Amino acid sequence: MVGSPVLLIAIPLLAAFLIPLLGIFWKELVRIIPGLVLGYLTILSASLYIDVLNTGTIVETIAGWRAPWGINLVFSPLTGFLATLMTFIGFIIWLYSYRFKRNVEFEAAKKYFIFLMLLVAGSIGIVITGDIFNQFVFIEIVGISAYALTAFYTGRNSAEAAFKYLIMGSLSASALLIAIILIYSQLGTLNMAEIAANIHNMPPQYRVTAMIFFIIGIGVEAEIFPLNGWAPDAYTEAPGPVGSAFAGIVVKAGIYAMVRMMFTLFDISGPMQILIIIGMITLVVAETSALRQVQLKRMLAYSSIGQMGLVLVAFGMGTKAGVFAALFLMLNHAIIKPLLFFSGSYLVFNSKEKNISEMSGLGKLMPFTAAFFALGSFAIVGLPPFAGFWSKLSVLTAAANDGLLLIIAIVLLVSIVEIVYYFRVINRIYFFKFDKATSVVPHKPRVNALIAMAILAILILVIGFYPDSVSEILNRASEDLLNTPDYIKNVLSTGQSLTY
Amino acid sequence: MINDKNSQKIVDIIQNWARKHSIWVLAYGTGCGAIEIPPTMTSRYDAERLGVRGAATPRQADVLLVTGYLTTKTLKRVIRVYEQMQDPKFVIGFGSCTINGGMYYDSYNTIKLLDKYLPVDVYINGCMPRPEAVLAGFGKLQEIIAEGRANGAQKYKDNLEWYKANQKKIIPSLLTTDYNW
Amino acid sequence: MDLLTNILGAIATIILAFVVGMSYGGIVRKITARVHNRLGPPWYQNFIDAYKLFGKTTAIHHGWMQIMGPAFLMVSSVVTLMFVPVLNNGGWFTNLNFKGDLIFLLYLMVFGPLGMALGAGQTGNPNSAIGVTRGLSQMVGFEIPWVMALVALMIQFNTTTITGLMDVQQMSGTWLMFSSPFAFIAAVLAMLGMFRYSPFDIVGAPTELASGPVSENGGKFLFTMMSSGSIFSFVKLTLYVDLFMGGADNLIILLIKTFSIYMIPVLYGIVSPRYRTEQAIRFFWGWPLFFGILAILYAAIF
Amino acid sequence: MNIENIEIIRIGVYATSILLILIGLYAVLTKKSLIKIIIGLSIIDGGIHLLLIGIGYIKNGTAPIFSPGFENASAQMVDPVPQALVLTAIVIGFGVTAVALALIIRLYRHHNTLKIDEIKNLKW
Amino acid sequence: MEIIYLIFILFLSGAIATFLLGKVSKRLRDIAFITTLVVPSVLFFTQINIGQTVDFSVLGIHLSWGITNFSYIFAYIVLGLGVLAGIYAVAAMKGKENLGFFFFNYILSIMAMMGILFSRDLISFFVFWEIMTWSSYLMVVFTGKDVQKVGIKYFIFSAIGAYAMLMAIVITYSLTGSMMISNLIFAFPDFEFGMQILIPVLLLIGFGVKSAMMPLHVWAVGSYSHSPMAYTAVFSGALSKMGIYGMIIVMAGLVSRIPEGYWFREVIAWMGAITAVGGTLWAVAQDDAKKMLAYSSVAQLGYIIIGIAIGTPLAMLASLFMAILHGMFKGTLFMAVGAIEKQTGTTNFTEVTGLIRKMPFTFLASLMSIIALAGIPPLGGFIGKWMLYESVIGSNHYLLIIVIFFSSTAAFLYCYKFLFGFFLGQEEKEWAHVKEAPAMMVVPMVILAIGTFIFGVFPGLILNPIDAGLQELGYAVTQGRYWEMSVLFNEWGDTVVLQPILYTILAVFVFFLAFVLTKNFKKTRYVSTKDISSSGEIPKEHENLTFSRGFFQPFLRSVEPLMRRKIDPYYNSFGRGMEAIFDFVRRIYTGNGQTYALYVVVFALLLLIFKDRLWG
Repeated sequence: MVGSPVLLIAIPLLAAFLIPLLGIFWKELVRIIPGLVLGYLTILSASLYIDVLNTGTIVETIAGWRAPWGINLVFSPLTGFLATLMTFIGFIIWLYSYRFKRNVEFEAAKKYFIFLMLLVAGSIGIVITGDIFNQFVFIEIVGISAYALTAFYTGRNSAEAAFKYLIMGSLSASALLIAIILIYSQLGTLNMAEIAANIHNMPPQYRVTAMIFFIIGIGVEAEIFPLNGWAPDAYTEAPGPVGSAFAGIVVKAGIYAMVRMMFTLFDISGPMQILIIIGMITLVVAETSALRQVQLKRMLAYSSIGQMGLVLVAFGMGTKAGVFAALFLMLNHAIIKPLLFFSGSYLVFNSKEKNISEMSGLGKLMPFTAAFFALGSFAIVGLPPFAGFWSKLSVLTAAANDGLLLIIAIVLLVSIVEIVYYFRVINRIYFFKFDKATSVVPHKPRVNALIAMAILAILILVIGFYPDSVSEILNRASEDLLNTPDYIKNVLSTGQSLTY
Repeated sequence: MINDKNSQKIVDIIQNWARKHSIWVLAYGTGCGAIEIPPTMTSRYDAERLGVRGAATPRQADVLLVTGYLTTKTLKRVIRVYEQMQDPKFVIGFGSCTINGGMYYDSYNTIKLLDKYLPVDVYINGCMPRPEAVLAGFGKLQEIIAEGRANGAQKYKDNLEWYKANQKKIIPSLLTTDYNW
Repeated sequence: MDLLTNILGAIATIILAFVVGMSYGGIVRKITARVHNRLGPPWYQNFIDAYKLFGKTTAIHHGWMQIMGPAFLMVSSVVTLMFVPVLNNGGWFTNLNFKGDLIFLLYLMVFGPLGMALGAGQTGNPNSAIGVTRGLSQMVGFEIPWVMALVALMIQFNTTTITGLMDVQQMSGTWLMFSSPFAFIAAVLAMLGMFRYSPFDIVGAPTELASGPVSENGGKFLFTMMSSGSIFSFVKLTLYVDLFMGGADNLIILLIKTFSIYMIPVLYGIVSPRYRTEQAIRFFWGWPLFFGILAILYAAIF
Repeated sequence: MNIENIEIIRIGVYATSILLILIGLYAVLTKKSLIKIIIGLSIIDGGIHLLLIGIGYIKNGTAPIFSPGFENASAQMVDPVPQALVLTAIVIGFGVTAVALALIIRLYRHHNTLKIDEIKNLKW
Repeated sequence: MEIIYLIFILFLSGAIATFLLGKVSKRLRDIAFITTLVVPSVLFFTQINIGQTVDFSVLGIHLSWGITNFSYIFAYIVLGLGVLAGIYAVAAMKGKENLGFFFFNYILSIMAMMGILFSRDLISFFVFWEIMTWSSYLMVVFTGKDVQKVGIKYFIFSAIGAYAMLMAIVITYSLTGSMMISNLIFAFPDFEFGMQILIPVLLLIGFGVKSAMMPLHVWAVGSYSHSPMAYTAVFSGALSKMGIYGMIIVMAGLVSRIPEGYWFREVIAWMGAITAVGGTLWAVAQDDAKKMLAYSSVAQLGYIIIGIAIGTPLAMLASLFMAILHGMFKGTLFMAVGAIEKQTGTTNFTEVTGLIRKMPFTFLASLMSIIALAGIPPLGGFIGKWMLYESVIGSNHYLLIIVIFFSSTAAFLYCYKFLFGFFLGQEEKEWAHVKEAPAMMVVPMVILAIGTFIFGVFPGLILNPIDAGLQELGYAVTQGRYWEMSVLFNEWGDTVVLQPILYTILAVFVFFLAFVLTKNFKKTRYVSTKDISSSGEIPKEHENLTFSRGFFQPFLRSVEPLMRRKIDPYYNSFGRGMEAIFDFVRRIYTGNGQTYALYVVVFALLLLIFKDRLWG
């Protein structure tokens, strides 16, 4: 073992603290340290995850305070999977943004990497913590770093986007706090496992109200429908890698929190109408909004929201197949959307107004970037033999097994809309004439960016051609999510009662 | 073709008989004489009983009926049409104008003597010739066809340069297709 | 020996068709003249014309497709002739009577006009192409009632062969024009177009199109077209007789029947002015179509 | 101390906190000024913090410290967890407010206004 | 290593190799391209046995690949046309940009089609179906013309079809717990009524799109005419047949096994008939050869659909035969158009005339293909049409036969227009420089044209494998009952004996030509098409006398009521309406931060109000 789960949170936090200090000695360290940290985290989480798969869930207690009193970290097949995914995506984002155009200057790079570290730490924290208040804290950490990253560019409207994000984030944090208060006032504990064990003792009115506030509190991060007004703005105005961090890391954490809350905390078994309804509305509204977008990143943002809606629908089925499909979707989305943002932001660089209409003919000038974008689009709309297809297929089979024909139909119809807007962009990139008036001289992506995109692209192809490479992991993860008693047992068994 | 030395006599006779009884007429009706063609062909005089029949295009026609005067403008069309006709082919000059210019004898732009430009087999005199005269003309043509004397086309072929020279005098810009049939 | 008989029989059939077709053509000219109150040419005038055309030189061509055009037409006529039984009960050489059926025949009959159209196209004369388009359009018009009539017969008697339909008439003793009258009416109305007499002579309309598709063809080309046209009209007449009038037991009856049915388009044509193309098409999609539908209903119900 | 009074105090605390939350919401939803919106958010935060404290409140409770001689004090103790939570939440709220104010400065430089209606470059 | 895997690996690696070699050397790329097409084809026809399968599983779903007698029929089309059109493509696309991409997609399409034929389960079927769709889509937009309109339209319709199919697939999976096609067919009669209707409808939408069935055909014309002609040959010839392939499986495997199947058949047959008529009429109206052929393809596919819908053994024979022949002659025609486009730069009938003497072999191939297309004996197209008519008559579809006959007669119009427009008519000075296309383009055309001729006389060569395939679908043996090597029978035993017909035709031809030409041909000389009887007028060199504008105007005027309604505007306005709605929907994101805050509150209130509803 290379370390324990707590390092997953502690190290990036420490790194975030150290980055400006080390930067005094050698400016390049500001860029190198995050890479080392994220690389280490990736290896750490991967090795931990392998252990978990082999031996079983790791529950780590912080400072010797055992559950249910202390804060504990749960590194189970599910959370381990997500944590590994996040660290990996974080590493890829670092690789891509190592010499990202805007943070070549020292100051910018410093800020960027500090907040990126915080973002990753917070997201991992959301996933692996076993304590709802702790989760709240991590959500706030993620929130604050996300506001800061959104406002990273000084010249654009990024402050506006960040401010909207902030308003919604604060409101939802308040709601989350209220939910925590409700639960604590009723059950007197903050430990998820114990809450889960005792949730049925809670009066139903309180339970449902708490759940609603929970949904609102987490919904902002999870981009569910009425709470995702910030998302398009933030995705559009934040730098490309930050967008991919949102899509690949933050949203995943939000969805995880939501699902953990629904499945474990409130122990709802069977289909969850609310998730399905909210997910469907999110999906439909987002995908239809994406159709007429003028800006590429905004389009990607809506697409991202839509995908999250689909994930929620899949989770909402509540069956193992549904959870499997949802996790598969999350995995694919975490791989594909960063690829799209990576390549898309280079396309955006080369247009003056960031509009899709200005990207004509860039495929000739930047063949690799355009090819990666095309690959990503193909994958995300679910064209076989790319990764996205298999997840979409699993969603549909899961839905069909539950007899949700209407949902299948809507999902497929929405997919057509999705195809339309993605293919409009691809057509424009590849088959239109390059126009000097609207596009600036192309910035070719740097080698590190290309490598980052290539890694994601290879992953897409690997999963696409051999989906079984991940199905075992996903199976374990979905079993883990559905198995609430084991979760409770695993967490609570580590703690003996404190004696005074 | 008609005076082909190698061909046998009996075939000639039969062929000439057939030609005599099947006269497909391309009426070049720009002159005033054209008005006499309809009565000739229709019920009253019924030229069809002689085997005379209108042809739509020069490719199918046997007889070029030049009805009346020709001007310098129309001459080249007539020449073109004549040259497009297939052997054996005959020309009937219809009305006085084709013989000597008729009432346009002193006009500056009519062709006075058709025979200088195209080999006329039969002239039908008159201004206008009555349908009876036309029928008589056809009869005469049939007669000389049967006798094998209607060799205008051969004459044209033999004296091509002379004809061409004459035509060139009227129409300097005549586009001569290479005529060899 | 067998082959030789077959070939001789085919040649005899061709000669018969040629002679009868040409004579009919001449007779039609005569009749037309008489209706016009003229004397008209002798009935053998067509032979003279044909012989004269054959004797004319064919000095020019516009390309090999123009030469193939008449060839297509001739092949189509002759081969179609081979498939149509001339007399009942194999009273004449059977040729290829049992080798094809009506649908085959319908398509074979198109072979010639299409080749002819190609030949006409190669000449480059715009009139030819216009004539062809008119002809094809008109064909779409009259083919519908014609096919409806045939389909009515087919479904009524569960056979698609000419010989089969002839046998039906032999056995029942009634002609199909009486047992399925609507089909006969539709077929006869279609026949007006098929023979291209006035008012449906829009293809070669001499005053508009200078004889249309054939306008660049003289001499031997025209001879071929004329003779194959004659054979073709014999084929069509025989087909009508075979299908609707109980066939013929000997040549005399055949001549009488074919001639009498031939008079329908001829006499209708003599007194009619020419239609425009779309008028012609609409004509066929009017009453003939109605009768065709009636025929099919009749056949389907009874 | 009778139970009713405890309940009255408790209800008073709750009511106050809910009132604060509603006031904050009112500010967030209706005031056009960015600053006021942030103030509203802070008021909501305050209300919630009050609520949080309120649920841990015990009349005449002792400080939640185990010390020799008070081994059985846990029944008398004010619940320490909400207080810890509130401390954390206050810190977080402070952080968020700080970020918000920084953003407002940026926005004001950019738009020359503080009206939220006029800061709508990003939409649809 | 299983040969089946090897074939696909060869295709895939060949595609990538071709793409990469294109960056190195053009010659190497061409060689790699041809090799990639030929080697797997040879492997397929020599090494693959019918019934040989490979099994594996993906995501816990059992999948299986293997060829059957039935799919073998289509393999002939795919590989035969694929290789020939590939050879053609090398010459035809010479000098174009981005050829590596073209060849990559080309190979991928061929691979995907083979994959469809190999798939014995619905998932690999769908996967290959989608690969086929997007690779062909990339070809449609390859030329870069109208990509947003035509390309997107194609892809939308393909996606509608594919997703309808996917829905059927997942429903099937949930009902049977298996993805095998055979299981679906086996279990289908036991499904509940709703599913018995829904699954075939969804599948037929999917296949109907690819086979351009009437309400779903609107993509076809633009796509066929916009993709490079070398690919359109495959697109129209082979790719559309995949829709037919699937449709046959649905009609024969599913629909015929339920009592409501009769209505399905009728509806599909009539849709096919409408497709045929509409396609034909619109083809007549076109002035552009590509569009004309595209509409013609739609019409021809209509016939094939009719045959499938009728579903008697004879009709199935007819459909499959027509499918193969359509691949051959339409492939040839598209190739010919491509050759003309390459040599002249345009495909408009009103611009190009009189190429017959310049491109005689192209003309010959086109002529034979057109004769086959028109269904005139003795070429292959006739066999299919004959069988189709006989089956339609034999199955008592009285009105249908009229409709079909109408469209097939009207087809002569555009057939003639094609030949006349390009090859006949006045020989213009503008095209005097035109030369015959390179041999690599001509040879595939001529081979295919000769093929139509051979199959027209010996249909048994094709009907044999078709018969084997049909037996697999549960039909009785048709050999001897409906056909022999060169004899056809209909339901009532009437025959068409093809060989003597051919011999007669040849004999008459030879005799006639000898008769007419030997004596005089040498005296006959060629004159230019300017030397025509034009009322004595001498046409100038630059005067274009060809009649090519408003070619069939009288006809079109008389069928104008039929053509007044076009379906495209409805789709367009529907699309615009949807876009407007979507545009309206996205206004919910007002951009005002306060509104978003309001949404949070409203959402909370809504959840609180409806909490009982939501949690029961």
